[in-house]
Amino acid sequence: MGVTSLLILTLAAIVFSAGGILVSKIFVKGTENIQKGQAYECGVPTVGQTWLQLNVGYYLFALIFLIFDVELVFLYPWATVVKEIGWMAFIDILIFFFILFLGFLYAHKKGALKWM
Amino acid sequence: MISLEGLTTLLQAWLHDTLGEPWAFAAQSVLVGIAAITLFAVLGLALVYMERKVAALMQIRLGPNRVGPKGIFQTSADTLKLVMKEGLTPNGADKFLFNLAPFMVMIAAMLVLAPIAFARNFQIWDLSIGVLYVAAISSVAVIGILMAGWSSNNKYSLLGAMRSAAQIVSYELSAGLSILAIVILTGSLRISDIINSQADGWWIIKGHIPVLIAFIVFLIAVTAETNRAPFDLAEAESELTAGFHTEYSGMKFALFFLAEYINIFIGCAIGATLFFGGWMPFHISGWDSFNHVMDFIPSSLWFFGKTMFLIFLIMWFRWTFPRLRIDQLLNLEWKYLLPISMVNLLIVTFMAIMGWHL
Amino acid sequence: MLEEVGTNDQGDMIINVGPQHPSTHGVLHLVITLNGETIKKVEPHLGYIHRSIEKMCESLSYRQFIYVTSRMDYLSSHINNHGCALCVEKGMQIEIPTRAQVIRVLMDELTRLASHLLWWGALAMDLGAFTPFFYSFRERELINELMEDTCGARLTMNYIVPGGVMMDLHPDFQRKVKEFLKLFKSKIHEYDDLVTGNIIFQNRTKGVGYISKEDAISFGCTGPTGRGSGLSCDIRKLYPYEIYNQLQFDEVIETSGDSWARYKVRVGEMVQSMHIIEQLIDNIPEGEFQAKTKAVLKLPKGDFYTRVETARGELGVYIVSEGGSTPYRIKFRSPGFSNLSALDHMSRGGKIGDLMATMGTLDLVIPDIDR
Amino acid sequence: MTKDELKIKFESLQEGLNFEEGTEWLTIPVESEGFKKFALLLRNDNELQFDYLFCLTAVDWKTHLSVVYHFSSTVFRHEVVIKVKIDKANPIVDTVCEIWRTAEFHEREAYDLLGVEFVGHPDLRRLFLTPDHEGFPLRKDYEDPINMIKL
Repeated sequence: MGVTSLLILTLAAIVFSAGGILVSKIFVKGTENIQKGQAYECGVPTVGQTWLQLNVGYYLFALIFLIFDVELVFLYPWATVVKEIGWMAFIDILIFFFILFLGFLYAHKKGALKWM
Repeated sequence: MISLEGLTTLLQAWLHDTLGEPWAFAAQSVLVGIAAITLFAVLGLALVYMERKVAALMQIRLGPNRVGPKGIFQTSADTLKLVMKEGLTPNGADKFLFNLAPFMVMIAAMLVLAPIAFARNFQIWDLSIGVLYVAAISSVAVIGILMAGWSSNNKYSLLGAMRSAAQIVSYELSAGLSILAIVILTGSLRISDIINSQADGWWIIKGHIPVLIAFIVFLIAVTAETNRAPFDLAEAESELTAGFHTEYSGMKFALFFLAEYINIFIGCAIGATLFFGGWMPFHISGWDSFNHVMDFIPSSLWFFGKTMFLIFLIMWFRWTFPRLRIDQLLNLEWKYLLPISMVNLLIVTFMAIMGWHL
Repeated sequence: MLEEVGTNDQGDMIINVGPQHPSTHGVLHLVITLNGETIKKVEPHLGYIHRSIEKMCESLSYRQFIYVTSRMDYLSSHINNHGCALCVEKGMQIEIPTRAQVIRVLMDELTRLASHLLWWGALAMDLGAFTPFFYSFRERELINELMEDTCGARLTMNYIVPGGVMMDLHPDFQRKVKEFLKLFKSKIHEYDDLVTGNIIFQNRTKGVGYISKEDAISFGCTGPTGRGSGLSCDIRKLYPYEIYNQLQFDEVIETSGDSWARYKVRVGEMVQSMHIIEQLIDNIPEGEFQAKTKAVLKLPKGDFYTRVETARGELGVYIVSEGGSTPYRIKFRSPGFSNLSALDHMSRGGKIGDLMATMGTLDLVIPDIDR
Repeated sequence: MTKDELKIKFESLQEGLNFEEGTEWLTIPVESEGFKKFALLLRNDNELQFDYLFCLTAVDWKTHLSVVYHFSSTVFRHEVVIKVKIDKANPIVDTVCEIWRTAEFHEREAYDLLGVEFVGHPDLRRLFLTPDHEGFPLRKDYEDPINMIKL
């Protein structure tokens, strides 16, 4: 069906989700209660900022992922033509992986893969 | 089950004859939308029911058995209950993002349906980069989860979202690498080409050990990407109560819940397509009469059968294994799965060039 | 209490776990200081289920107060009763008939087995595996039925009275226990298959929640927590009461001091309890099940202390008597209380997931801590 | 060491100790002054080595309070009971929680329920009761008009 199908599917998802939420809005009679709006923290009120700077550990993984994922995208076109090109493609990928592996070793040595 | 083969072409021809070009297209679009929504709803209900029955099977108990025969309406009743619940938004939340998050997750789940071949000639859009498209869109869901966790203004949610982000992006890599193994063997990113390349035997059978390894890595990565136990750290209930969806209630929670199951279905459908030949019946080259018998089974049955088998495997994992710790989870990916799948890719390349896979 | 909750200057996150949390097994409230996912401090806030049992006991007679103690550590309620009864008997110098002693020990070990079974399932659940819970409850249910037959209750048995036990065993008791043992032996390998041998489970528990032997002594860790650190602290071996000195059983000791060691100790104890029951079940002597005692018990002036080994460790009962029919002051040294005090020490530097594993292997029962 | 040997050992260690009669374990009443030094002696003396404090509690004797310590040695397996007599109006005793770390919680409990002030305790707060609670429930003169059980 082509690109329009994506539009249709997006619309379908929105209609489905919004429909569900709307239906429940119609049926549900909400009650007012101050306690209901509080953040859940095992029944004890939260005090202080939730949106605080988190440890860098989470972000390091995101960064390394970014590097690897971009490399991975380069592999897709390569993969479709491997069989036609033959041995040249194999040597190419060996070099490619070698560089990638060096980067991986570097990240590993720097301790970026150690969870903080 | 009625065969879906050729249904689309028949319908398309009929619509063209009766309505004319522009209206036929509009009618088609509406039909596709309705079909997708129905699929969503039915799959959600069926998979939740299946999960509960599988859990009961593993746990020496009966599972739902009150609402309807064998409890098949239990999930419908649960959904009804969730619809009747008030959807709360916490006071300190970022209301816009908080309400947007379930939509993001649902849209991501819905969009991945496009290139999946449910039966012979039954596919919404057979785009030329089908596999790449799936890999790209399926990781959009993490944005929804991150949004949900961040906007809730809840510490558990935040931690859950952070974990989930680190986890999903990590496992994306080995999932991608194991998909690439099949792409190398097939030489095409188009889903229909990949399925047709398995007409003389599924890759899992004729691809030898490297494909088997790729399949196992893929299965682990799918389990991790859909936040399922033993990788359900984003919603680890014994640590973070409910993780990123702690603050969600009512229908918005139901949407997250549904999206999780749809994502499992999609992951397993892709797995079935890549490694088990999608709708392709079980063929052995040379055994013509056997292949003919296999062809009698409708292709949609083949597809759903294989997908359900993979879903059963993933449910089996969930009810057997304890949860990993966050650092162990990332170690598993970066120190084991990623190197293994890289080496495996090299072996597959070697195999493809030598022509051993034929 | 609440002012401290929030964040501090170093950007650490301060987060509440409990009182209403899936893995605190009750109303324990922990305030955790987190840096990323690493725990910097764990501070227990207690008292949500404090009933001041010690104060209540001061106005109850020596026969009555025993039943209140069932509500402390409700998973080994029979052993709590046992400790209290022993203390009263020590004060009164009552000789207990052998049959009563054997029945008490049998029930003790059944209770320990039931308690460990529940712990086993709950620990797996803390680590994210649901299924083991159902397996352990399948066997635990049989023990509960045994208890119900004889004691009339499944959880708070209240079967022990000063001088013996309340009534004789149910006629079917021996047969049912033997049936249970036979079944349990055929099922216990499932436990190893499901949990012990699981590589994820081993990784989650090995090296987690470490406490050295010296620290274990200093923190007063007893029971499987102390024995997991290589500390010999089984009261049944060190200070035998009833007929424990005539029985053949091993004190299970592991030396690695982590959650895995505590797990191994408890699983080993299940087997040892089974051996004890096997030795006794065919050798229950005939005779009285209760010694003749006065209607109103009066302890002489002085203080009395007894110790018993519950499923969680050493339970001490300290009675100060002024010679009246009620205790002047009573103190229960509960095992969970001391074990909990080591939680902060054990979980520092670990992850949140580690905290759950540590808490799971400490086997905390909150009413035991709060009393 | 047996009870009698312990008695001789203690007499040689410190002058002027008296012992309670008719108890299962050696029971030594001491004054609250210099208790910390005495406690260190218990822990560090090579022949005593009381490394395990298995019970710490307090008793309200109406005229005064006494803090009761039950010590045991995991090396020699002998026990001793120390009773520290303290004034009810000014219930002060030195903390032992840097010697036996289990005392940290037990002392907080004794403070919470009986109002014994442990000097030098790092974190002496209410353990079970709310911070604004008045009175100490396990004292004999504690009155609570709502929640008391009286026979």
